Amino acid sequence: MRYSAFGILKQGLTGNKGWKPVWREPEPKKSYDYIIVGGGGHGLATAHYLAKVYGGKNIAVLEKGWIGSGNIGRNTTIVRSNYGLEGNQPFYEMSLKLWEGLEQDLNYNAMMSQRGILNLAHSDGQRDAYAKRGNAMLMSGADAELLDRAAIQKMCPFLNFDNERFPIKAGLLQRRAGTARHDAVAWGYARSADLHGVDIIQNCEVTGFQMKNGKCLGVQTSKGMIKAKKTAVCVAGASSRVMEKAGMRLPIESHVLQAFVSEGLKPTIPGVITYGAGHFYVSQSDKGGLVFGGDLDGYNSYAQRGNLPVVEDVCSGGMSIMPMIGRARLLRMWGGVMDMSMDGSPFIDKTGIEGLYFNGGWCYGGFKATPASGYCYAHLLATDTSHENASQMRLDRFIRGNMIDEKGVGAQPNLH
Amino acid sequence: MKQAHRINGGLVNKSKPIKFTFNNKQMTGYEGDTLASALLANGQRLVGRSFKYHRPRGIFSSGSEEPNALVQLRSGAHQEPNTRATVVELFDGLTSESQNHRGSLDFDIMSVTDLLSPFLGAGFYYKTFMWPKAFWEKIYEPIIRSSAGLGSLSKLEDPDKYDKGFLHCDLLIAGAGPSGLTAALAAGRAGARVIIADEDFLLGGRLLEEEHTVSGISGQDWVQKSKDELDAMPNVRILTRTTVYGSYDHGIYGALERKTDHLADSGNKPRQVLWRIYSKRAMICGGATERSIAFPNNDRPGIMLAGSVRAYATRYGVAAGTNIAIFTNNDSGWQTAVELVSKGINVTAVIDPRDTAPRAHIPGVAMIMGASVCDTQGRKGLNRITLTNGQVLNVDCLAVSGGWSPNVHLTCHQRGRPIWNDEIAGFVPGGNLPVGQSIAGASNGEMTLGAAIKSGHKTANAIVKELGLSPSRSQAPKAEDEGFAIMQYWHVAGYKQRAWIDLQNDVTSKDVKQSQAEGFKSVEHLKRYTTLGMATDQGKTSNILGLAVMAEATGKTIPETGTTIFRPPYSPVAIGAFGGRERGQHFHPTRLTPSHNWADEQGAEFVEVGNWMRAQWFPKSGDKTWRDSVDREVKKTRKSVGVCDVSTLGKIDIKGKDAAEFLNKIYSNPFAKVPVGRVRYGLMLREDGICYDDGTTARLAEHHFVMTTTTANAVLVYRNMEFARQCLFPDLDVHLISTTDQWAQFAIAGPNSRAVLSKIIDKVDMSNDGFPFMACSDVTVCGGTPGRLFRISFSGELAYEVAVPARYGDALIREIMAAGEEFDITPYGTEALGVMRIEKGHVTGAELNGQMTAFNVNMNNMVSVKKDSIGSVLSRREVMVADNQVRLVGVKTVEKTDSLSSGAHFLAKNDKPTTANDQGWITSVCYSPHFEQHIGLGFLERGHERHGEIIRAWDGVRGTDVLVEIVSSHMYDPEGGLQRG
Amino acid sequence: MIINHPLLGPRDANEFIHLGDESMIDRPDGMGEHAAKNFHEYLYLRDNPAGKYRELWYHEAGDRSWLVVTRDTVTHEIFNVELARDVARSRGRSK
Amino acid sequence: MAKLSATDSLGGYDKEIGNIRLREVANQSLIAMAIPQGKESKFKNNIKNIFNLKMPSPTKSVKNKDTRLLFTQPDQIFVLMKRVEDPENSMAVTFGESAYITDQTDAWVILEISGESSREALERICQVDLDKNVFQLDGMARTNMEHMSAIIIRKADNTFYLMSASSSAKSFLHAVELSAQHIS
Repeated sequence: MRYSAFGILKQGLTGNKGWKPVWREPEPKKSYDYIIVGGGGHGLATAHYLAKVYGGKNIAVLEKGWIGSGNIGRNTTIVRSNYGLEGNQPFYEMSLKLWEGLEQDLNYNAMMSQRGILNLAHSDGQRDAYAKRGNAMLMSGADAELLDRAAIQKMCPFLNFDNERFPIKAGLLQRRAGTARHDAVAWGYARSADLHGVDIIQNCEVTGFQMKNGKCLGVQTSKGMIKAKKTAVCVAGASSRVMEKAGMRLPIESHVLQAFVSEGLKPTIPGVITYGAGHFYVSQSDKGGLVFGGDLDGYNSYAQRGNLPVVEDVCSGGMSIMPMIGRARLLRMWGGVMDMSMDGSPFIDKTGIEGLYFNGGWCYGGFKATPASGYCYAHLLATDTSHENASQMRLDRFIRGNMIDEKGVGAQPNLH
Repeated sequence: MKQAHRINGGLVNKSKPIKFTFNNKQMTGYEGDTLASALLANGQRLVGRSFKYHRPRGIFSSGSEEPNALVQLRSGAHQEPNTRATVVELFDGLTSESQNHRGSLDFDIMSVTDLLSPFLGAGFYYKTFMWPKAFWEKIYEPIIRSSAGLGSLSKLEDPDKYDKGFLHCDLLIAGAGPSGLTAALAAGRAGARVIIADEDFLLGGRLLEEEHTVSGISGQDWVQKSKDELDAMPNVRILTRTTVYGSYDHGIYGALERKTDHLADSGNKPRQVLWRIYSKRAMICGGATERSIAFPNNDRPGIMLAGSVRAYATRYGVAAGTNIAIFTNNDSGWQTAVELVSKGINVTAVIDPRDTAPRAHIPGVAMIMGASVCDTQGRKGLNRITLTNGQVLNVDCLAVSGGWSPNVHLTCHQRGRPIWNDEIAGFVPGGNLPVGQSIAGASNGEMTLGAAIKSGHKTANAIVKELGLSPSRSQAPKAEDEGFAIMQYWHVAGYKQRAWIDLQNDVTSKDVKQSQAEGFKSVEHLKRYTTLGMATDQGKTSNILGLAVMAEATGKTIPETGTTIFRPPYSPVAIGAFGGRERGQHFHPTRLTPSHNWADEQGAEFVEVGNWMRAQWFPKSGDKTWRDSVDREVKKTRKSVGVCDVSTLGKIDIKGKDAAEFLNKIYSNPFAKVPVGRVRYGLMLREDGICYDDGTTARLAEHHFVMTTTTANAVLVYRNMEFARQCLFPDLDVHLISTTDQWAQFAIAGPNSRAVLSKIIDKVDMSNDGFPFMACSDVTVCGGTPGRLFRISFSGELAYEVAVPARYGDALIREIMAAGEEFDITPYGTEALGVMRIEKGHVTGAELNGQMTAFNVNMNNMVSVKKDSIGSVLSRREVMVADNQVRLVGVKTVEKTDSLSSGAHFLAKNDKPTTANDQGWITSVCYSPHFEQHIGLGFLERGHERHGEIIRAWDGVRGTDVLVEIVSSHMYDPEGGLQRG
Repeated sequence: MIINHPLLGPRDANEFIHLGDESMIDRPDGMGEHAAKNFHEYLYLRDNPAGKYRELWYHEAGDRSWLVVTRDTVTHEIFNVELARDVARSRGRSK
Repeated sequence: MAKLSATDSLGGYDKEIGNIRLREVANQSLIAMAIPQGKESKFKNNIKNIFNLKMPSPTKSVKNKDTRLLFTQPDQIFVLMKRVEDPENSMAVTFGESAYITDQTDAWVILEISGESSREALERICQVDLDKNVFQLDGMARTNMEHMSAIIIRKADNTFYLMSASSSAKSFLHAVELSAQHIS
């Protein structure tokens, strides 16, 4: 069913009784050409591009719970391509371009909202690091602007310019960045993949891999054995647990990242703003909630909940940089499990096992990557070669010494 | 305005009238009122508009679950949006305004959206607003955004203060209703350290709102008696106006105490205090929240929760209507009828879908069994209801009870899952409570007063025993078990009109059904697709209704359909409270150097360096720009002598027989054989082979080294050294202590530095042979003050650093300035320091940014292959030492008048700025007074072999593009003769 | 969280810095055979269990002890806290 | 050259806020003593001989009229005593090879808070349980307050020493002062 204004009008006039399920609920077949393990944003996007762009047939997405229940279901929805390193920037710029055409591609409104991201700098060194990054962005074809204090004051008069501990010196602005409605991204990809014949199978947990002579022949699931020519794991948050079933240890740890949303408010904050001297970033959702977050809790966890020190740290950062939000109330806090990699950058790669592919290690930046991750993963699955924009996102990069470490903190996942 | 709805009785103080305004209308209430009770007393029924359809909304409940009666409280910078009128204590001069309407509250032009509701069902926005593409950003989204949200922030700095604190107890009791009070008495009498907290401003919970007898006296009297006893116990702390909002690991609870919110003037004290409570045990006595029934047009002002109608009458002395009908599927609604009638309030009828009435007779009240409400009238306030049996009743208030949901939230914050209980038709805690937590009373599904009190008593006594104390011998207070039978009856189906489930977000039973039809059947999908339960009331009154309607639509039971997870906070908490006092200048501590006061007297400009404030430059009269000051400081230092406070550098005392061996493992270059009295430059790698910190380390004695670290890395280096000491080499005899704050340290640089210092240092042979480059020594200064002297140079000049205990720092800088006067000594700040180190080619954090190897900074010969030091193995990985790696270079502009900027990238002369053409970047720049042009440092592919080449420094974000010559990074005095001289 | 420090008793985890897997104690010999391979595995590969996990914490705001904490990464329950120096010695580390 | 005169971190601050008195303690020396590996018993004996004190436990300081010993690390204690010039060298002579000694006097600021409400004020910044029965006389803890490293010692019934880094002494004072103001 194609969505259109006319369709809504028609349904509205006839009691909204004609809406059909957005995706089918098929039983799994005995075998597929491609099995994508994980019905999150990346898995569903992979299915979509594999079917639509690369002409893949006979594809299934297996999801342990309900689709979109992983990190795409709980994140702060930021979309941007403001990286500094060559291993990352072209990939994220590709992603941003895909975001810009997503609604038309999917016939689904994921509410991509390009209201910009402003990274504040509070020292000359930070400003210069942003300049370096901004130039790398421009070189990749992205947009970037370096704002001075006066320009920031004009754009965001509500920031703390009067009594600040760490004065705002400059800011890196990417106007094309913004936010999107996270759940809708999963639903839109699922709907499109389904329309292209992909079987989306919910409540189907992968319990093991079927291996023979070092090759992966398929997966054992809670709904029985399913064979596949190619098995593509895409389960960020559970990567270690799933890949352990294939005997692999990964350069990944699981950490909790908390996020917060306030009560709904009339428009207050123009785009995404990040504080450079504290752990705080914020945007405002279409519904009016301030959506904000900060750093990881700092310890390994699969608990999907965090603790108070980080909540307080984030809010004090917020109060420091925008003291107008004091009287807004925090409505909900939640924690997600992050695949924290050893250099803060992800993996889209073959594994050492034939027929088994891996996509993960997205740290807390997976949402913005969703389209490009799906695209590049589909490319890898269809062609068995890395997409040029994901060519450094390899599992062997630590052996070779080719880290993609944007923050420069080394092999300590809780610092990325 | 007369309080037309005020009746006799209640706990308000009628001798203390309080004036307040709603939408600029003057009204009066009494001390003890909430804003909601006072509005009702004044007959104000319409108080707000709903989120999506802008439907008229009235007060729905009497507690923190309120979805409708949200106001903007106070004004100006104190404006507080989305405040529940039901929990605002009335104070003199209170001002409040309704929100979310365009035009007046009565004539909201946005209510036109209600007419379009057939086209605005669940998820409509995902299916539209896509054509044409450009319209989304420019037209659709701005419209959606401007209609989103409810109240608004003032956009001014929050003028109130907040604070935080830490409390400790044996037992935290969350909730001071009958079970909580009983528990506090039992535990308090046994001698336990008890904290009892309640979000209300009075203790007592339902005993304030209902008529009961406890231990032979009225419930309200029993509450007072209990409070008096608890007040007298030194081991019990009562926190009213305090919401326990979250349960965290290991018995830590978060609580928010509203200290001055109920006062017209805070008296400059914090508005709220956020407590972190460390408890050995905790008891949740959170009671239960009533819910509604989904029937057609059930959202009009005047349609309220039955228990709240009772609470307004009993606690506040307010009749919520003049003609009240009660619609209930359970016995508690009948109790409401009885109590209202006993207060002389006119109850027209009790309507109950059940066949048999739980009571024989209530005087003057029609008992309509087997029927439901199937329609209502009254646009801005209820005036009529229609029943399924065709009866029409003229009422202005409909009190609805769909049953009570135990408040299990705090049991779920650590991902515990509640379980369904058919008997009470509600979720009760499952077996997986957080460690140390117990639950009692209605929040545990013990719905009657008698059972609640008994469970409070029993649970507290069990906890007392676990704590190793003896329970007191007192018995549980006696109370009756009232009826609570309920029929699982959730919505009145089969009618065309909408039936609201989520009143604030305008989610109706039709939306739930549509969500199911489109495949969003999981509870989480339902919530996300329809926004059910996502409003500021967090679905307290709506979640279970939604779940029940979904269960019916899918043909499953409620437990099969599931429940959503409760996350903190229990009720929303001001962000300001979480931030506490860490705001403005006090966001982080400020560290001052020993010469700070002196520098301030000199008029220095200061700059934040981490938490430190350092002098950036020292303006003199005649300086037109900061550059004038910096240039002068550099020139005078290079020509004669300058002094700079370098106390911020990290300093670590390293002592022990194995100190040298330890340093040999920590630094990549050899340290085992540094002679006593000598300083060595050291390079530190991370274990992944990346450069991490550098600095000089002095051997003051056989077993004593003093390490300096960069200002930024002092804490990190210390931490990593402790790791190496305790975890990697636990048997080395080596001991660390930070002495960063212990020493005031000044760099004295320039050709005359020796002459100046000779006047300061006692009895040291300062000659080049007596105290050569890289020498160090314990000394005394100015006639006996113990100090340290190092001959090290960051500027490239003949230079020293002298250190004295920090309390002498202020005196020493003054002495140095006096001693240097004859040489025209200049103080210099961090800018001049930076200029001189760039001229000299020393790297700092701009170069050692955590991504660079020793190879990149041309110091690969400093990574010894003859020993195993931290990071040495992994520093040799193939990509890290590949030929095409970037290498440290110096740059000079080709045109002397051009400027350079840090962050510019290197491009070949004719290359376009693309990722593929990117050859490196500039890390540091300055105007060099020595070379009289801009110079810089940077990283360039194969840069070490490209000296003399002319390329471009392209800075797109700043709009500059200049030609530069690549040179060696050692630009000033490359042979080092000056610093050795 | 509360970490029951073996010397100081229960202290709020916010006084501590978390490093990660206890195996960081088992630093390979940099001069030994296969040093490059051993260091890669040591520094980069993780078991990352959902369940019992032995990890290093540093009492930065307190007594500067490194601790080995045995904690469940799903429930956050802490079973045991030891001085890392003792653990290191018991695993054969010395000078 | 004139002899250098000393400047205290807070210039001898002394103030009453409500029923709380807050003052800088400046006449003390603070000396870190690290215990060399294998010299534990010798160190202990020297402590006994020189100060006539036992080793402090990790949570409780020991003291006599002039001297207080604090546990700071498993192989390190702090000595808090009447101000002496150049304690590092004078102590080194006394302790010989049985201790590595580092002067810490200037690295710390010491504030004394006293008065009936001192606990109530400290509740706002100190996460250690200061209940009279839990944090007993001479009890000590090293913790953090408002992001600043701090040592707290219970000196008397309602009197505490608060020690923190000297470079951020003003921020520390502000934190304690504000706590007193917020409750009074």
